[in-house]
Amino acid sequence: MEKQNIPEPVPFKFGKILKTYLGIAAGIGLLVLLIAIFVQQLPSARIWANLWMNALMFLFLGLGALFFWTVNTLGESTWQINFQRVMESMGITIPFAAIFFVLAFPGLKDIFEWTHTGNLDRVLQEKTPYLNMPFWMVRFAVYFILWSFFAWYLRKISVKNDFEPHEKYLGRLRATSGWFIVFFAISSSTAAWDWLMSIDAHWFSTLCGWYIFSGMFVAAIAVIILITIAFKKFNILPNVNKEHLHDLGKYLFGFSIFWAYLWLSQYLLIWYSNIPEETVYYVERVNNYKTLFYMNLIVNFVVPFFALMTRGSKRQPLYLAIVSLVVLLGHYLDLYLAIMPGAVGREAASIGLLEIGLPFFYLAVFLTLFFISFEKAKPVPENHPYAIESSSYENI
Amino acid sequence: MSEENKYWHILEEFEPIKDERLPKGREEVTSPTSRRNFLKVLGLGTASAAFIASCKRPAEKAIPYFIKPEEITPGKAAYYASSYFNQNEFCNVLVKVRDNRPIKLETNPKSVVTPKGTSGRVQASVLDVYNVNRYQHPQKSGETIDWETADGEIVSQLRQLANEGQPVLLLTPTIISPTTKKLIGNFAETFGAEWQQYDAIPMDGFREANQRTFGVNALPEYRFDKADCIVSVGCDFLGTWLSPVEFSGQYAKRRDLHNSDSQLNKHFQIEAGMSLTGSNADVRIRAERSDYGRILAYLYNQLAAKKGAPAIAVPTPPQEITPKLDEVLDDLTANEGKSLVVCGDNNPDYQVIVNGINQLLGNIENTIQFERTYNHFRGSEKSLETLLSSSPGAVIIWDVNPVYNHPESEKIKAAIEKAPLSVAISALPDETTELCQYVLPSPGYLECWDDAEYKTGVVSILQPTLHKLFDARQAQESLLAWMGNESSWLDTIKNNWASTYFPQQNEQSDTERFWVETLKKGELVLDAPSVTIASNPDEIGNSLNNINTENQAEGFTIELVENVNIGTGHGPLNPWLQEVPDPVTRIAWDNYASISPAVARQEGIKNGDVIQLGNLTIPAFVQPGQADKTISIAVGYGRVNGIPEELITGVNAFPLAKAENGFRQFAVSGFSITKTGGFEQMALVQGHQSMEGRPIVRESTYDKWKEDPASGNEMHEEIKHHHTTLYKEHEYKGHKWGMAIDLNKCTGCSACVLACNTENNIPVVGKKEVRRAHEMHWIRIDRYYNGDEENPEVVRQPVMCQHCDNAPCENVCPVAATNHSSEGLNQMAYNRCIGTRYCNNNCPYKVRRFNWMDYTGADAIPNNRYDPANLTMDLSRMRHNPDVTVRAKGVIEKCSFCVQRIQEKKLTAKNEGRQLEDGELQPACQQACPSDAIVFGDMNDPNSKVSKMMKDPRNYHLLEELHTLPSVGYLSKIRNKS
Amino acid sequence: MRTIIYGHFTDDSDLLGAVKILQEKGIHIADVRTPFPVHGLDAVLKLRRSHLPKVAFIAGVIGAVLMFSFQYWVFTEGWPLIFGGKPYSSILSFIPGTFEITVLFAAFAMGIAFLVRSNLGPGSIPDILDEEVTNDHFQIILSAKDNTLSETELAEALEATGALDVKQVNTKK
Amino acid sequence: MQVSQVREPLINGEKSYENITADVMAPVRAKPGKLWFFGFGISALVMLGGFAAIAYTIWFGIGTWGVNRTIGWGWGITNFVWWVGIGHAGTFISAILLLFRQKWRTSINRAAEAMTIFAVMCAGLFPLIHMGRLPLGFFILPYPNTRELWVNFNSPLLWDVFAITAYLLVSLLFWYMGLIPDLGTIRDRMKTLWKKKVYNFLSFGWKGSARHWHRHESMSLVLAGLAAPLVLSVHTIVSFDFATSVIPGWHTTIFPPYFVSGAVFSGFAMVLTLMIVTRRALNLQEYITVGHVESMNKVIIATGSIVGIAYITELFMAWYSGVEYERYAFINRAMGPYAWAYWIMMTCNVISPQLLWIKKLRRNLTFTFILSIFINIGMWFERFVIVVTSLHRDYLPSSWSMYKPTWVEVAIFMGTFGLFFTLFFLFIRVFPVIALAEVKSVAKSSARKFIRKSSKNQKPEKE
Repeated sequence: MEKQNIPEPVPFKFGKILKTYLGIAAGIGLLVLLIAIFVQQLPSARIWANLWMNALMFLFLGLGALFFWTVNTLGESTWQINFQRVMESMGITIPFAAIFFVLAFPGLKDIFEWTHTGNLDRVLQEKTPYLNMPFWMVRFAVYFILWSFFAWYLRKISVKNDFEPHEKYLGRLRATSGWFIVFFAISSSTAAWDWLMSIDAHWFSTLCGWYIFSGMFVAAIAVIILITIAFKKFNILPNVNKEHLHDLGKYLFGFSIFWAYLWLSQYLLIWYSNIPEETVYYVERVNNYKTLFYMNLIVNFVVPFFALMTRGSKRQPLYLAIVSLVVLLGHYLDLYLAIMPGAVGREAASIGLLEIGLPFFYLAVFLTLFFISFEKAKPVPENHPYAIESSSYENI
Repeated sequence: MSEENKYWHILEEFEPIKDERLPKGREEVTSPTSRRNFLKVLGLGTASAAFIASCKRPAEKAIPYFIKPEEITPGKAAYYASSYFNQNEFCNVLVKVRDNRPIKLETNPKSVVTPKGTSGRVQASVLDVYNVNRYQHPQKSGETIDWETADGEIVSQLRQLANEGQPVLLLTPTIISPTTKKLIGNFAETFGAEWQQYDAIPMDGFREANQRTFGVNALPEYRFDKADCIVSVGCDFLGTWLSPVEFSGQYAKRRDLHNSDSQLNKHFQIEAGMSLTGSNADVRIRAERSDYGRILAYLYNQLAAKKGAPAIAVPTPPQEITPKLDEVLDDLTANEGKSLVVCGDNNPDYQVIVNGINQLLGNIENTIQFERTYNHFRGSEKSLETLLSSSPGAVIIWDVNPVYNHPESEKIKAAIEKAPLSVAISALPDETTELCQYVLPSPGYLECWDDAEYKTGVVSILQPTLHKLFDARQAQESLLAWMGNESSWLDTIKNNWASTYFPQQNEQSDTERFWVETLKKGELVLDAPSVTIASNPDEIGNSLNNINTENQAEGFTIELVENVNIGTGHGPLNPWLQEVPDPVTRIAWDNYASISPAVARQEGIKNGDVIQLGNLTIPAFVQPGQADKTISIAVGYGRVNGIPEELITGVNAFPLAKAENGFRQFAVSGFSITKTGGFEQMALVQGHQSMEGRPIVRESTYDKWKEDPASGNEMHEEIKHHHTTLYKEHEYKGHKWGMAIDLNKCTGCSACVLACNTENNIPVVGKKEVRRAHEMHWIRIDRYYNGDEENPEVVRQPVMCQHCDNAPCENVCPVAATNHSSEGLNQMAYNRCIGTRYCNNNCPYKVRRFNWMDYTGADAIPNNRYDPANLTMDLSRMRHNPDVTVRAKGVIEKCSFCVQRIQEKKLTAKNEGRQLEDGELQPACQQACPSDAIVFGDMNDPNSKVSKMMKDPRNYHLLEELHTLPSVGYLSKIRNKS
Repeated sequence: MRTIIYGHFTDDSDLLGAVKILQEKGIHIADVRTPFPVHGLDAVLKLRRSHLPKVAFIAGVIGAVLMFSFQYWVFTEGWPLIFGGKPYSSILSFIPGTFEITVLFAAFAMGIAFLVRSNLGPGSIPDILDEEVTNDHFQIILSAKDNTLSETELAEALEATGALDVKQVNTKK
Repeated sequence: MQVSQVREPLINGEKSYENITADVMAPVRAKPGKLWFFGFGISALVMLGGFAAIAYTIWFGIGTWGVNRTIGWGWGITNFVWWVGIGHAGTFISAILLLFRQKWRTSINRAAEAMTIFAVMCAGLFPLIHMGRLPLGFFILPYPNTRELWVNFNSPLLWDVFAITAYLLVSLLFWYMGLIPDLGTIRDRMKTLWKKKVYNFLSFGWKGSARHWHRHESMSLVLAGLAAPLVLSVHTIVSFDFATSVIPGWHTTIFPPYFVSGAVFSGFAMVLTLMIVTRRALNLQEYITVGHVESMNKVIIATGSIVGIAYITELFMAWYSGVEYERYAFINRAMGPYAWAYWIMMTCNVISPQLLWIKKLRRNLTFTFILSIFINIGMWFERFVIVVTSLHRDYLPSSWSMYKPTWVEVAIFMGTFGLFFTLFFLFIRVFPVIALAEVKSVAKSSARKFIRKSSKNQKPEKE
């Protein structure tokens, strides 16, 4: 086993420089948005769709991280403890995602065909019991209230254990995680139907929910990796060693494959029986978004698959970081493909300044919130009964 | 197609072959029971036909040609014009002969009587020739004897009886052969014999009525094609009445809506039991069987009132139907001279009134014509008087089975047994032949010379297409022999023609030529005789009185009906006919008592519960649209003699019939239902009656259609509009075969099903298997009910493989046994199939059929054959179409669009260096369809009929929303109702 | 003709300790035999990472290429048939087959490589010095040939580490 | 590596390496008892009965089954899918749990893998015998032939051929590679020479050399890495059999992942059924502890709930799709003539596993045992519902029909149980039921009390 001499941890300060950087990034984002509205005068649908897309991405990172943490807790795995706080703080951003969604509400009519009550065809008529504004709003509220609650409460228990250590907290942590997973298992699918599948209102696919989830999970892992590596670099998390990176790498690798597996399952089945009511979704994308459609598969599957196959690759911080970044962008693209063709249509939708610039704003906000929350607690949970295991294990 | 048919013209070739043509001392090729070898070595032809006649196990021995008869081109079919006649079924046909074995009957397009299509029975009749149960030798009380002795003994006894002055009775079915009639005449003279014609279901009431009203004892010609308004009171003219094939054709002409100005007829059916015709009616009025008389009287009186003719008050029919009857009257009066009223009841009084109505409407000479009257149905109640009353010395029973199908069965038995001499001339054993001392085997009609005058002035010839298989002899030949007449039967016919018909025509100058030409055409049309119609209105008065005095029926009325395929008892001998489900009830292999849902509910009866009616025990079947007080039962079942165990099904209902003032009645009142507690699962092939509101059969009304031809079919366009695909469809250059089916024309007669059976060697699986949903038919006729079960509307849809371009079945076959041809056919490679049945599961239309067991004997494993109907015996195998593989156990099969025919015609066209003409090649189903509902052709040819129909706004594809892109199109059904 | 000195321990941590000591003394260890993979032993013995994964990868790639190109050839060159209107080269349909064959190749290539490399296999007769090695003995084997020290010195050294019943044997090869 | 004190031990009682060897090998050493012969005899008989029924089918044709023109697949394919599903636990446990570093797998993976292999063998029978023409079954292999006729690579059934074969072979490899060292152990414990020879042959001459262990470990890891996606792929492809079609109730995109989790669900249930009995019979209670059972139960809740969610998703989408055929298919499932099957499935698969949220029940062996059987009944009915209920009322009401099995089908199904248990009975007599080496390697860290036999004057330095 490689012996590393562990340097003294540097306490994390959310300092000036960092703030200014983030400020600039946010500024760029907003600027781009303003340009898009007033200078380029892009069609409103595209603007709203972009806000919608970024809100979703924002949410995905927090929610994915929360899921990652809870599921590991339940699995009694312990290797994640050394960077658990990263996930905790990411989870904290969930409630703020709600705000971004609300900001995009005025554009719902542009994004969702089914909102055009009055002129709906037979199929959409029949869907109204589920696809109607009031109910949709209720669901929206429920998702966010519960998710936020869990994120906040889990974090609370975890931090609490630092000060007044007690085994009961571990028990409570597990129990709460359990309840979260139960709710998440349902809400992740239904939310995906509400916010993504119903954009192409006629289309339906039972797998859609799980597919979206897998993408979200991979994206979140990518971000966890990036932050963790950064913190390791600055000795904020000195206890994170190659083994942790290796495992995180495995996760990225494995779930990129899992994502590809679901992608294939959905596409192959629809392609195979070629029934119009289903193919309509893919026909739109294969014909009018050809490059992006295949790009999506390359960036999100081919790249991580070959890049992370070898042992060494997962143990090289910089290398791993780069791959994670690529995959992160990949899933942004995946989201783009899920939203734009339905919401904006072929002519208006394209990747322009807006699509590239706007995310900076959201990213900046995300990180700010993250840092603020991370600063508040110890970088590594203390007195975690399993802590010892996390620092002393290795991959064969 | 008629162009390529090589008709028969050198008569000598059918003379029995001389022995020296049989090669001597040749090694015998014994074949295992494999059909293939059998065909290979059995160049059969006349040579081995003779051989078979002489040996017990026909196919075991065979001989290659020594001298090849020049009319035989191995592997090439020859077609011979001939005719089929059986009770109410007459068809001019072309007999398809391969290697001198008739294997299929096809329409004779040159015929004037039946230019389009045949009936199912005609299609199936080819199987009768190869029936293994046929008598093979003359018999005396069970002992085989030779013809000489038989003739000797019979003649001597006949002479003796003649001298003793004891009556000799010759009992035959209705004879429509002019020559035979003459012959029988001579015979009767020679032996002082009495000749009686007997019909199982006589129509003497009709003749009587026409006698009374018009002064002609005749069955007139009904012109359904000329009628804009048809009113049928319990008359199944599309299924079983008088001349169904002919009528179906006429009827279909008026259901054709190919262009906007085409006129749709309006068809009212007033009936108790749901008949084939009733299920096709635009408006079906549900009425009790016992009310027919009143209904007719009501119609007449109302009309009379309008016309100021004398009317006689008669108790009116029930309140609930009178308003509907008034509707009928409006339509009738609106179409005077262009309407037609018919009634199926044999009661002369009813018929008189029908005549009266038609007279009032001025339909006589328009839709009812007396020039070319029908010559069949000569039988009457009197047919058996001699037999029953004055015990005859000798009875010669020729091809009739009164013991089975006459209510007085017991008396007849006694009479026959009492007679000093009883001779039966019959091909197959039946209840009557059992009783006769002498049984003289007669050959099937495909082995006979004969002529037929079905309709006055239209004479056709029957010619043999196969040498007599057994030691059989035509009845006519026997008569000749007994009269000591040396001349052959063929010569007799030829002479008769030379003397009778040759003078009546002026196309041919030479008698021989005349004969040959007629043979080629198969039919000779003479100028129609002119008839003068009398009119005696007081007859109507009498009939009305009779109906007036008719006493009200109490209890349940049982009406005996004829099943479209089974007929009067010939069907049960033919497994093909047995296996075809009834077009209305979709039940095969059985007869049953149809009761109305209401009655079923109150009596607590479910399908298959056995009930007791008088002394008849029979399973009940709940029939939507059945009149409450009427129970319908099909006759023709319960045959026992000469039938293999498995084929003996159903109950004989004939004994219920009874004579009323001299006319046989098939509706009898005064019954009550009692449950026996027994249950019999019937072979019901369609369990579910409703379409579940799915757009499977699309329909609309005539008025709507006139505004928008696409009415009822709007979704076709919508689906086209939503059509998307992830990969572009393949292009089919050259031919692209397609089929269009006009649901407005299809009557559901099932002729296509039987034609398909014959053409494609489809096995018969028997009652047990059909019950287990193992039936093998490649084409089925789905039937759905709409509306209330009291009196639902019926829609039908023939479904066969849709030959989808995006066929779900092809994708999933692991061994590539089924795939798409370059001409758009969904093809099956039987030899490649390993029977995973995956294709079958994946077929949305469920048209694929699996060989669950070794039905055909083509399986490699020994002793596992499942063949209830003995159709895998060597003799029965002679019917097989050599162009179609016989499928082995464990193989999937399905409609192939008759690919063998496609290939054949393509080849012919190629050899003749020309393009295939549209309509030149017809799959068996289209070929046999009497109402021209099925059209097949090349969809790549914009002018072909099929591509025109595909463009018709009524056209749609079954389950088109699945994007399977079928090659079969359906034209929506248009009802003529308000 | 060579001499072999061996002794055993009854606990893995003892073994690890002993190995370290011996290595410090610069004694070359011929072989170590244990009932189960002792954690960290390979690190101490400085065993190179095995090449088996590479074998698997290469075999897998070969399998993938073969299977895919075979299917492609069959549907486009071998005998192009129309199935349910699908294009002749229906790539998606080839994926499952290709995947399975890839895994099959990879797994078996590696399995076989393992056996060959460690010359294990049906019928191979091992040189077993102590049957308890597969039970609870952790055995160290020294060979006089590749050590400068004499047999006795080696034996003593081994004894010193706490090895139990240290023995010497002469074997051919 | 160190293990936190909080963790529940994986091995109860006081154990030394020697004890472990002795305990695990006991059944192989001892003479089989009456009970064993009884069990073995019964299963062998049932198996023969099944084979007779198969012969009957092949001779007289599929017509001897209850399937018909509408329902082309009945019990045959239902059983196939069911058995394949069961065959997923073993490799899942030893591959995926290895990757996830779940140590508790060590005491059950060996038996589970064996079970996997036997189950897959049983499964493999059905696609073969449900063929109409088994003698020509070899057509499905793409062998070179003079007619240059190949197979249809579009067909999921063909994918199955590859998937099942690959899965069976790789599982065998994985299983056997793991067995080699333990077979070595047995060899060295055997007294009689011929047994020694046999086990040496089987153990490929294993001698426990550090180098071999080193390679063995890295191979096992990569094998696990390969097997993990393989496990997913197998049931995914089985699900394709249905999902690629156009039949409502068959064609739905969620099938692949949902079938996989269903498979693991039923597989774990079957492992539990067997383990709870086996640990008693071979008294291995100290190695297969209540803790193990609990961990497995956790997996069962997880997978069971995923399956449940999938059911509901299907149901919802059927309505949401607005396609009348889809909707009818699901209404018919819940209310049609086969509703009883649907509700059995729902109770056994979705409702009953939820009881495991209660820790008491999770750790209660009797309850677990009963539940595990219920689950497998439920999973069988799931496949029945998918195969039969979807087919019997599809698009055209005219060809709707019903299905019920004949004695032949029942006999064949029973026969596969016979086969399965016959093999299992043999297995527990000749091979160690628990992975010796693997258990030993975690013994120190995870045994309740580890007896450390010290070598002389050697005080070990703690890691």
